Amino acid sequence: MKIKLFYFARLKETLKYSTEDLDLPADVVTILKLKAFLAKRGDVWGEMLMGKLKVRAAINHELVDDKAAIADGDEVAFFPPVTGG
Amino acid sequence: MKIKLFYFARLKETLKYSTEDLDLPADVVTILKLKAFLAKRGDVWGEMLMGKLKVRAAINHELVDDKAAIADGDEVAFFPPVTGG
Amino acid sequence: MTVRVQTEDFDVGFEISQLRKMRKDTGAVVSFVGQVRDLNEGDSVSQLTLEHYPGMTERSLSLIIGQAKSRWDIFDALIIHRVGTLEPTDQIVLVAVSGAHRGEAFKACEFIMDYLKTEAPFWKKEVTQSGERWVEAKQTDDAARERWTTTHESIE
Amino acid sequence: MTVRVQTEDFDVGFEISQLRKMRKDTGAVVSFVGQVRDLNEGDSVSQLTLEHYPGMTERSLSLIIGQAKSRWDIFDALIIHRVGTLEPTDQIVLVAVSGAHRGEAFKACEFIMDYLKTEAPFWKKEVTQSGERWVEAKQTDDAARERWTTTHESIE
Repeated sequence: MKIKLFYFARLKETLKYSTEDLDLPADVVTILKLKAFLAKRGDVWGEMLMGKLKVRAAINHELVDDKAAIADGDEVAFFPPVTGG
Repeated sequence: MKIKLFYFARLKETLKYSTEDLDLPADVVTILKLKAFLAKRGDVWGEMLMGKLKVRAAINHELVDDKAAIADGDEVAFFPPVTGG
Repeated sequence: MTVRVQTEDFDVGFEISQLRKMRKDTGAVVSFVGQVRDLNEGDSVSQLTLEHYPGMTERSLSLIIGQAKSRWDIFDALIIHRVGTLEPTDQIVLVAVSGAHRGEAFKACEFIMDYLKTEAPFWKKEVTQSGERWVEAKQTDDAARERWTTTHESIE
Repeated sequence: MTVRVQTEDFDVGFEISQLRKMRKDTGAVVSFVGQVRDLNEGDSVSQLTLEHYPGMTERSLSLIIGQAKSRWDIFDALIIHRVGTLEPTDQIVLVAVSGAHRGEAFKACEFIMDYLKTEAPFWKKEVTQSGERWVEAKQTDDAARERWTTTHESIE
Protein backbone atom coordinates (compact mmCIF):
# COMPACT_ATOMS: atom_id res chain seq x y z
CA MET A 1 0.00 0.00 0.00
CA LYS A 2 1.54 3.27 -1.12
CA ILE A 3 0.94 6.48 0.77
CA LYS A 4 2.31 10.00 0.84
CA LEU A 5 3.33 11.29 4.25
CA PHE A 6 3.64 14.87 5.52
CA TYR A 7 5.05 16.20 8.80
CA PHE A 8 4.48 19.68 10.14
CA ALA A 9 5.78 22.12 12.74
CA ARG A 10 7.73 20.52 15.62
CA LEU A 11 7.49 17.07 14.02
CA LYS A 12 8.91 18.25 10.73
CA GLU A 13 11.69 20.08 12.54
CA THR A 14 12.69 17.20 14.81
CA LEU A 15 12.25 14.35 12.34
CA LYS A 16 13.93 16.42 9.64
CA TYR A 17 11.36 15.21 7.16
CA SER A 18 8.64 17.32 5.62
CA THR A 19 7.31 14.70 3.23
CA GLU A 20 8.05 11.18 2.06
CA ASP A 21 6.53 8.45 -0.10
CA LEU A 22 6.11 5.10 1.64
CA ASP A 23 5.21 1.60 0.62
CA LEU A 24 3.67 0.13 3.77
CA PRO A 25 3.75 -3.50 4.89
CA ALA A 26 0.36 -5.22 4.59
CA ASP A 27 -0.37 -5.06 8.34
CA VAL A 28 0.04 -1.27 8.67
CA VAL A 29 -3.62 -0.41 8.11
CA THR A 30 -4.43 2.25 10.72
CA ILE A 31 -2.95 5.51 11.96
CA LEU A 32 -1.89 3.83 15.21
CA LYS A 33 -0.11 1.04 13.32
CA LEU A 34 1.55 3.60 11.07
CA LYS A 35 2.83 5.49 14.12
CA ALA A 36 4.24 2.27 15.59
CA PHE A 37 5.79 1.38 12.25
CA LEU A 38 7.52 4.79 11.97
CA ALA A 39 8.54 4.72 15.65
CA LYS A 40 10.73 1.71 14.87
CA ARG A 41 13.02 4.01 12.89
CA GLY A 42 14.67 5.05 16.14
CA ASP A 43 14.68 7.29 19.20
CA VAL A 44 13.50 10.59 17.86
CA TRP A 45 10.76 8.89 15.82
CA GLY A 46 9.47 7.02 18.82
CA GLU A 47 9.61 10.11 20.99
CA MET A 48 7.77 12.22 18.48
CA LEU A 49 5.07 9.76 17.39
CA MET A 50 4.57 7.42 20.38
CA GLY A 51 5.87 9.61 23.21
CA LYS A 52 4.39 12.23 25.48
CA LEU A 53 3.84 14.74 22.69
CA LYS A 54 0.25 15.05 21.51
CA VAL A 55 0.20 14.17 17.83
CA ARG A 56 -2.75 14.77 15.55
CA ALA A 57 -3.21 13.02 12.24
CA ALA A 58 -5.03 13.76 9.01
CA ILE A 59 -5.93 11.49 6.12
CA ASN A 60 -6.59 13.25 2.84
CA HIS A 61 -6.85 16.63 4.63
CA GLU A 62 -9.32 15.42 7.23
CA LEU A 63 -8.55 15.19 10.96
CA VAL A 64 -8.76 11.58 12.12
CA ASP A 65 -8.05 9.59 15.28
CA ASP A 66 -5.66 6.68 15.86
CA LYS A 67 -8.19 4.05 14.78
CA ALA A 68 -8.71 5.55 11.32
CA ALA A 69 -8.03 3.18 8.41
CA ILE A 70 -5.43 4.02 5.79
CA ALA A 71 -6.06 3.17 2.13
CA ASP A 72 -3.76 2.90 -0.85
CA GLY A 73 -2.95 6.30 -2.33
CA ASP A 74 -3.86 8.21 0.85
CA GLU A 75 -2.15 11.42 1.89
CA VAL A 76 -1.40 11.08 5.60
CA ALA A 77 -0.09 13.88 7.81
CA PHE A 78 1.23 14.08 11.38
CA PHE A 79 1.41 17.33 13.33
CA PRO A 80 1.08 18.83 16.82
CA PRO A 81 -2.18 20.38 18.06
CA VAL A 82 -2.87 23.44 15.92
CA THR A 83 -2.11 27.00 17.11
CA GLY A 84 -3.42 29.36 14.43
CA GLY A 85 -5.66 32.40 14.69
CA MET B 1 -40.18 74.95 39.80
CA LYS B 2 -38.63 75.71 36.44
CA ILE B 3 -37.65 72.95 34.05
CA LYS B 4 -36.62 72.59 30.44
CA LEU B 5 -38.56 70.03 28.41
CA PHE B 6 -37.58 68.16 25.25
CA TYR B 7 -39.67 65.93 22.98
CA PHE B 8 -38.25 63.54 20.40
CA ALA B 9 -39.29 61.46 17.40
CA ARG B 10 -43.02 60.70 17.17
CA LEU B 11 -43.79 62.85 20.22
CA LYS B 12 -42.03 65.89 18.80
CA GLU B 13 -43.77 65.39 15.48
CA THR B 14 -47.27 64.97 16.90
CA LEU B 15 -47.07 67.53 19.69
CA LYS B 16 -45.35 69.97 17.36
CA TYR B 17 -42.97 70.90 20.16
CA SER B 18 -39.30 70.04 20.28
CA THR B 19 -38.48 71.98 23.45
CA GLU B 20 -40.13 74.35 25.91
CA ASP B 21 -39.39 76.04 29.22
CA LEU B 22 -41.99 75.41 31.90
CA ASP B 23 -42.74 76.78 35.34
CA LEU B 24 -44.47 73.88 37.08
CA PRO B 25 -47.14 74.11 39.79
CA ALA B 26 -45.89 73.03 43.22
CA ASP B 27 -47.61 69.60 43.11
CA VAL B 28 -46.01 68.47 39.83
CA VAL B 29 -43.05 66.70 41.38
CA THR B 30 -42.69 63.42 39.47
CA ILE B 31 -42.56 62.28 35.85
CA LEU B 32 -46.05 60.77 36.18
CA LYS B 33 -47.48 64.03 37.54
CA LEU B 34 -45.75 65.97 34.78
CA LYS B 35 -47.30 63.68 32.17
CA ALA B 36 -50.75 64.20 33.69
CA PHE B 37 -50.16 67.94 33.84
CA LEU B 38 -49.19 68.09 30.16
CA ALA B 39 -52.04 65.74 29.17
CA LYS B 40 -54.51 68.41 30.31
CA ARG B 41 -53.44 70.52 27.34
CA GLY B 42 -55.81 68.54 25.14
CA ASP B 43 -56.43 65.42 23.03
CA VAL B 44 -53.14 64.91 21.29
CA TRP B 45 -51.21 65.56 24.52
CA GLY B 46 -53.26 63.04 26.44
CA GLU B 47 -52.95 60.49 23.65
CA MET B 48 -49.21 60.91 23.39
CA LEU B 49 -48.30 61.04 27.08
CA MET B 50 -51.04 59.09 28.88
CA GLY B 51 -52.35 56.89 26.04
CA LYS B 52 -51.38 53.52 24.61
CA LEU B 53 -48.06 54.71 23.27
CA LYS B 54 -45.05 53.64 25.32
CA VAL B 55 -43.29 56.79 26.49
CA ARG B 56 -39.86 56.82 28.03
CA ALA B 57 -38.54 59.72 30.08
CA ALA B 58 -35.13 61.09 30.94
CA ILE B 59 -34.08 63.55 33.61
CA ASN B 60 -30.77 65.29 32.99
CA HIS B 61 -29.86 62.76 30.28
CA GLU B 62 -30.61 59.73 32.42
CA LEU B 63 -33.43 57.26 31.70
CA VAL B 64 -35.95 57.28 34.55
CA ASP B 65 -39.32 55.74 35.34
CA ASP B 66 -42.66 57.41 36.14
CA LYS B 67 -41.93 57.68 39.86
CA ALA B 68 -38.75 59.71 39.37
CA ALA B 69 -38.71 63.06 41.17
CA ILE B 70 -38.21 66.28 39.25
CA ALA B 71 -36.13 69.10 40.71
CA ASP B 72 -35.84 72.76 39.89
CA GLY B 73 -33.60 73.37 36.88
CA ASP B 74 -33.92 69.82 35.55
CA GLU B 75 -33.85 68.96 31.89
CA VAL B 76 -36.69 66.53 31.26
CA ALA B 77 -37.28 64.66 28.00
CA PHE B 78 -40.09 62.47 26.65
CA PHE B 79 -39.60 60.09 23.76
CA PRO B 80 -40.69 56.69 22.36
CA PRO B 81 -38.65 53.52 22.94
CA VAL B 82 -35.33 53.95 21.18
CA THR B 83 -34.56 52.39 17.79
CA GLY B 84 -30.92 53.12 16.99
CA GLY B 85 -28.11 50.85 15.92
CA MET C 1 -12.79 55.30 24.94
CA THR C 2 -14.20 57.01 21.85
CA VAL C 3 -17.83 57.97 21.25
CA ARG C 4 -18.83 59.90 18.15
CA VAL C 5 -22.25 60.88 16.84
CA GLN C 6 -21.98 62.33 13.36
CA THR C 7 -23.72 62.79 10.02
CA GLU C 8 -20.60 61.88 7.99
CA ASP C 9 -19.66 58.35 7.04
CA PHE C 10 -16.77 56.60 8.83
CA ASP C 11 -13.80 54.50 7.75
CA VAL C 12 -14.10 51.08 9.38
CA GLY C 13 -10.61 49.96 8.38
CA PHE C 14 -8.97 53.07 9.80
CA GLU C 15 -10.89 52.92 13.08
CA ILE C 16 -10.17 49.22 13.67
CA SER C 17 -6.53 49.73 12.81
CA GLN C 18 -6.21 52.65 15.28
CA LEU C 19 -7.74 50.59 18.05
CA ARG C 20 -5.60 47.58 17.18
CA LYS C 21 -2.33 49.49 17.19
CA MET C 22 -3.04 51.38 20.40
CA ARG C 23 -1.28 48.65 22.38
CA LYS C 24 1.29 46.10 21.30
CA ASP C 25 -0.29 43.48 23.52
CA THR C 26 -3.63 43.76 21.72
CA GLY C 27 -4.51 40.33 20.38
CA ALA C 28 -8.09 40.80 19.23
CA VAL C 29 -10.38 43.45 17.83
CA VAL C 30 -14.03 42.48 17.49
CA SER C 31 -16.26 44.86 15.58
CA PHE C 32 -19.82 45.32 14.49
CA VAL C 33 -20.87 47.36 11.47
CA GLY C 34 -24.56 48.12 11.02
CA GLN C 35 -25.88 48.94 7.58
CA VAL C 36 -29.21 50.39 6.39
CA ARG C 37 -31.25 47.49 4.97
CA ASP C 38 -33.44 47.98 1.89
CA LEU C 39 -36.10 45.93 3.68
CA ASN C 40 -37.88 46.24 7.03
CA GLU C 41 -40.99 44.45 8.30
CA GLY C 42 -41.50 43.12 4.77
CA ASP C 43 -41.53 46.55 3.10
CA SER C 44 -38.83 47.94 0.89
CA VAL C 45 -37.09 50.95 2.39
CA SER C 46 -35.70 53.76 0.24
CA GLN C 47 -34.47 56.10 2.96
CA LEU C 48 -33.90 56.31 6.69
CA THR C 49 -33.62 59.35 8.92
CA LEU C 50 -31.97 59.05 12.31
CA GLU C 51 -32.79 61.50 15.07
CA HIS C 52 -31.07 61.59 18.44
CA TYR C 53 -30.95 63.44 21.75
CA PRO C 54 -27.70 65.44 21.70
CA GLY C 55 -25.91 65.25 25.02
CA MET C 56 -27.84 62.29 26.33
CA THR C 57 -26.69 60.14 23.40
CA GLU C 58 -23.00 60.68 24.08
CA ARG C 59 -23.56 60.20 27.81
CA SER C 60 -25.43 56.93 27.40
CA LEU C 61 -22.92 55.53 24.91
CA SER C 62 -20.06 56.39 27.26
CA LEU C 63 -21.88 54.72 30.16
CA ILE C 64 -22.42 51.58 28.07
CA ILE C 65 -18.71 51.38 27.26
CA GLY C 66 -17.95 51.95 30.95
CA GLN C 67 -20.19 49.04 31.90
CA ALA C 68 -18.54 46.80 29.30
CA LYS C 69 -15.11 47.74 30.63
CA SER C 70 -16.11 46.93 34.19
CA ARG C 71 -17.53 43.55 33.20
CA TRP C 72 -14.86 42.26 30.83
CA ASP C 73 -11.11 42.42 30.58
CA ILE C 74 -10.91 44.57 27.46
CA PHE C 75 -8.46 47.32 26.52
CA ASP C 76 -10.63 49.88 24.77
CA ALA C 77 -13.88 50.38 22.89
CA LEU C 78 -15.19 52.70 20.22
CA ILE C 79 -18.71 53.63 19.13
CA ILE C 80 -19.48 55.73 16.07
CA HIS C 81 -23.16 56.29 15.27
CA ARG C 82 -24.47 58.26 12.34
CA VAL C 83 -27.52 60.53 12.40
CA GLY C 84 -29.39 62.32 9.63
CA THR C 85 -30.61 60.90 6.35
CA LEU C 86 -29.21 57.59 5.10
CA GLU C 87 -29.91 55.18 2.26
CA PRO C 88 -29.79 51.39 1.93
CA THR C 89 -26.22 50.02 2.18
CA ASP C 90 -25.09 53.15 4.05
CA GLN C 91 -23.22 52.42 7.25
CA ILE C 92 -25.11 53.39 10.43
CA VAL C 93 -23.00 52.28 13.34
CA LEU C 94 -19.59 50.91 14.21
CA VAL C 95 -18.76 49.30 17.53
CA ALA C 96 -15.21 47.99 17.98
CA VAL C 97 -13.61 46.46 21.05
CA SER C 98 -9.94 45.61 21.59
CA GLY C 99 -8.49 43.20 24.10
CA ALA C 100 -5.77 40.66 24.75
CA HIS C 101 -8.03 37.71 23.90
CA ARG C 102 -11.05 37.15 21.72
CA GLY C 103 -13.62 35.79 24.19
CA GLU C 104 -13.88 38.94 26.26
CA ALA C 105 -13.83 41.19 23.19
CA PHE C 106 -16.68 39.25 21.55
CA LYS C 107 -18.86 39.48 24.64
CA ALA C 108 -18.15 43.16 25.25
CA CYS C 109 -18.90 44.07 21.63
CA GLU C 110 -22.22 42.23 21.58
CA PHE C 111 -23.12 43.66 25.00
CA ILE C 112 -22.47 47.20 23.76
CA MET C 113 -24.69 46.65 20.70
CA ASP C 114 -27.50 45.14 22.76
CA TYR C 115 -27.44 48.06 25.19
CA LEU C 116 -27.07 50.66 22.45
CA LYS C 117 -30.18 49.23 20.77
CA THR C 118 -32.28 49.58 23.92
CA GLU C 119 -30.80 52.52 25.85
CA ALA C 120 -29.17 55.03 23.52
CA PRO C 121 -31.60 57.76 22.44
CA PHE C 122 -31.74 57.28 18.67
CA TRP C 123 -34.93 57.03 16.63
CA LYS C 124 -35.36 55.88 13.06
CA LYS C 125 -37.94 57.04 10.58
CA GLU C 126 -38.06 55.21 7.29
CA VAL C 127 -39.49 55.94 3.86
CA THR C 128 -41.32 53.04 2.20
CA GLN C 129 -43.63 52.88 -0.85
CA SER C 130 -46.55 53.68 1.43
CA GLY C 131 -44.88 56.76 2.92
CA GLU C 132 -42.94 57.66 6.03
CA ARG C 133 -43.15 55.74 9.29
CA TRP C 134 -41.36 55.60 12.62
CA VAL C 135 -39.55 52.35 13.18
CA GLU C 136 -41.02 50.46 16.14
CA ALA C 137 -38.81 49.15 18.92
CA LYS C 138 -38.39 45.38 18.74
CA GLN C 139 -39.10 42.95 21.56
CA THR C 140 -36.17 40.86 20.32
CA ASP C 141 -33.89 43.77 21.20
CA ASP C 142 -35.29 43.93 24.73
CA ALA C 143 -34.79 40.18 25.01
CA ALA C 144 -31.21 40.45 23.75
CA ARG C 145 -30.49 43.07 26.40
CA GLU C 146 -32.15 41.02 29.14
CA ARG C 147 -29.79 38.11 28.52
CA TRP C 148 -26.99 40.15 30.06
CA THR C 149 -28.86 40.57 33.34
CA THR C 150 -30.90 37.40 33.80
CA THR C 151 -28.79 34.62 32.32
CA HIS C 152 -25.48 36.39 32.61
CA GLU C 153 -23.62 33.39 33.97
CA SER C 154 -24.65 31.04 31.20
CA ILE C 155 -23.68 33.57 28.53
CA GLU C 156 -20.23 33.94 29.96
CA MET D 1 -17.74 32.17 0.88
CA THR D 2 -14.13 33.36 0.76
CA VAL D 3 -11.10 31.62 2.24
CA ARG D 4 -7.63 32.96 1.67
CA VAL D 5 -4.28 31.88 3.10
CA GLN D 6 -1.57 34.35 2.19
CA THR D 7 1.72 35.92 3.22
CA GLU D 8 0.59 39.46 2.31
CA ASP D 9 -1.29 41.76 4.65
CA PHE D 10 -5.01 42.40 4.10
CA ASP D 11 -7.24 45.47 4.09
CA VAL D 12 -9.88 45.02 6.81
CA GLY D 13 -11.96 48.01 5.69
CA PHE D 14 -12.11 46.85 2.10
CA GLU D 15 -13.02 43.28 3.00
CA ILE D 16 -15.79 44.27 5.43
CA SER D 17 -17.15 46.75 2.94
CA GLN D 18 -17.27 44.12 0.15
CA LEU D 19 -19.14 41.72 2.40
CA ARG D 20 -21.51 44.43 3.58
CA LYS D 21 -22.44 45.61 0.10
CA MET D 22 -22.91 42.12 -1.34
CA ARG D 23 -26.61 42.31 -0.46
CA LYS D 24 -28.84 45.30 0.15
CA ASP D 25 -30.65 43.46 2.91
CA THR D 26 -27.45 43.00 4.90
CA GLY D 27 -27.96 44.59 8.31
CA ALA D 28 -24.89 43.46 10.20
CA VAL D 29 -21.26 42.56 9.65
CA VAL D 30 -19.41 41.16 12.66
CA SER D 31 -15.68 40.78 12.33
CA PHE D 32 -12.66 39.61 14.23
CA VAL D 33 -9.12 40.83 13.59
CA GLY D 34 -6.26 38.97 15.25
CA GLN D 35 -2.97 40.74 15.79
CA VAL D 36 0.49 39.47 16.77
CA ARG D 37 0.98 40.34 20.46
CA ASP D 38 4.39 41.46 21.74
CA LEU D 39 3.79 39.22 24.74
CA ASN D 40 3.01 35.52 25.19
CA GLU D 41 3.13 33.39 28.33
CA GLY D 42 4.85 36.27 30.08
CA ASP D 43 7.71 36.58 27.58
CA SER D 44 8.18 39.37 25.12
CA VAL D 45 7.87 38.24 21.52
CA SER D 46 9.83 39.86 18.72
CA GLN D 47 8.73 37.68 15.80
CA LEU D 48 6.26 34.99 14.87
CA THR D 49 6.38 32.48 12.03
CA LEU D 50 3.22 30.77 10.88
CA GLU D 51 3.36 27.44 9.11
CA HIS D 52 0.35 25.67 7.63
CA TYR D 53 -0.71 22.58 5.69
CA PRO D 54 -1.54 23.79 2.18
CA GLY D 55 -4.69 22.19 0.87
CA MET D 56 -5.94 20.97 4.23
CA THR D 57 -6.00 24.53 5.58
CA GLU D 58 -8.31 25.80 2.85
CA ARG D 59 -10.47 22.70 3.14
CA SER D 60 -10.87 22.97 6.91
CA LEU D 61 -11.62 26.70 6.81
CA SER D 62 -14.27 26.12 4.13
CA LEU D 63 -15.82 23.35 6.20
CA ILE D 64 -15.92 25.61 9.26
CA ILE D 65 -17.76 28.32 7.30
CA GLY D 66 -20.11 25.65 5.95
CA GLN D 67 -20.93 24.53 9.50
CA ALA D 68 -21.54 28.13 10.58
CA LYS D 69 -23.87 28.66 7.63
CA SER D 70 -25.84 25.54 8.45
CA ARG D 71 -26.23 26.56 12.10
CA TRP D 72 -27.08 30.23 11.79
CA ASP D 73 -29.05 32.41 9.44
CA ILE D 74 -26.14 34.33 7.97
CA PHE D 75 -25.54 35.58 4.43
CA ASP D 76 -21.84 35.05 3.92
CA ALA D 77 -18.51 34.67 5.68
CA LEU D 78 -14.89 35.39 4.95
CA ILE D 79 -11.64 34.09 6.44
CA ILE D 80 -8.23 35.49 5.61
CA HIS D 81 -5.26 33.98 7.46
CA ARG D 82 -1.67 35.00 7.01
CA VAL D 83 1.32 32.67 7.04
CA GLY D 84 5.06 33.32 7.06
CA THR D 85 6.98 35.68 9.29
CA LEU D 86 5.13 38.39 11.22
CA GLU D 87 5.96 40.96 13.88
CA PRO D 88 4.06 42.40 16.86
CA THR D 89 1.05 44.51 15.77
CA ASP D 90 0.95 42.73 12.39
CA GLN D 91 -2.48 41.41 11.47
CA ILE D 92 -2.74 37.60 11.47
CA VAL D 93 -6.35 36.74 10.76
CA LEU D 94 -9.62 38.31 9.69
CA VAL D 95 -12.98 36.60 10.08
CA ALA D 96 -16.05 38.52 8.94
CA VAL D 97 -19.67 37.40 8.83
CA SER D 98 -22.63 39.18 7.25
CA GLY D 99 -26.30 38.68 7.99
CA ALA D 100 -29.66 40.36 8.31
CA HIS D 101 -29.40 40.68 12.07
CA ARG D 102 -26.60 40.97 14.59
CA GLY D 103 -27.28 38.04 16.93
CA GLU D 104 -26.68 35.32 14.34
CA ALA D 105 -23.65 37.13 12.89
CA PHE D 106 -22.03 37.47 16.33
CA LYS D 107 -22.48 33.78 17.10
CA ALA D 108 -21.28 32.60 13.69
CA CYS D 109 -18.17 34.80 13.84
CA GLU D 110 -17.17 33.60 17.30
CA PHE D 111 -17.92 29.98 16.32
CA ILE D 112 -15.65 30.28 13.27
CA MET D 113 -12.80 31.68 15.39
CA ASP D 114 -13.19 28.98 18.05
CA TYR D 115 -13.11 26.24 15.41
CA LEU D 116 -10.29 27.85 13.46
CA LYS D 117 -8.21 27.92 16.65
CA THR D 118 -8.66 24.20 17.26
CA GLU D 119 -9.13 22.61 13.81
CA ALA D 120 -7.34 24.59 11.11
CA PRO D 121 -3.77 23.34 10.53
CA PHE D 122 -1.69 26.39 11.43
CA TRP D 123 1.29 26.36 13.78
CA LYS D 124 3.08 29.29 15.36
CA LYS D 125 6.71 29.52 16.26
CA GLU D 126 7.78 32.59 18.16
CA VAL D 127 11.06 34.31 18.83
CA THR D 128 11.61 35.50 22.41
CA GLN D 129 14.70 36.73 24.27
CA SER D 130 15.51 33.12 25.13
CA GLY D 131 15.28 31.92 21.52
CA GLU D 132 12.74 30.26 19.29
CA ARG D 133 9.88 28.12 20.56
CA TRP D 134 6.75 26.48 19.21
CA VAL D 135 3.60 27.97 20.64
CA GLU D 136 1.68 25.39 22.68
CA ALA D 137 -2.02 24.77 22.07
CA LYS D 138 -4.18 26.25 24.83
CA GLN D 139 -6.74 24.36 26.87
CA THR D 140 -8.85 27.51 26.91
CA ASP D 141 -9.18 27.20 23.13
CA ASP D 142 -10.39 23.63 23.43
CA ALA D 143 -12.86 24.75 26.08
CA ALA D 144 -14.09 27.59 23.87
CA ARG D 145 -14.71 25.13 21.06
CA GLU D 146 -16.45 22.66 23.37
CA ARG D 147 -19.05 25.25 24.32
CA TRP D 148 -20.56 24.95 20.83
CA THR D 149 -21.18 21.24 21.25
CA THR D 150 -21.91 20.60 24.93
CA THR D 151 -23.77 23.71 26.05
CA HIS D 152 -24.96 24.73 22.63
CA GLU D 153 -28.49 25.56 23.78
CA SER D 154 -27.45 27.87 26.57
CA ILE D 155 -25.09 29.78 24.29
CA GLU D 156 -27.79 30.40 21.74
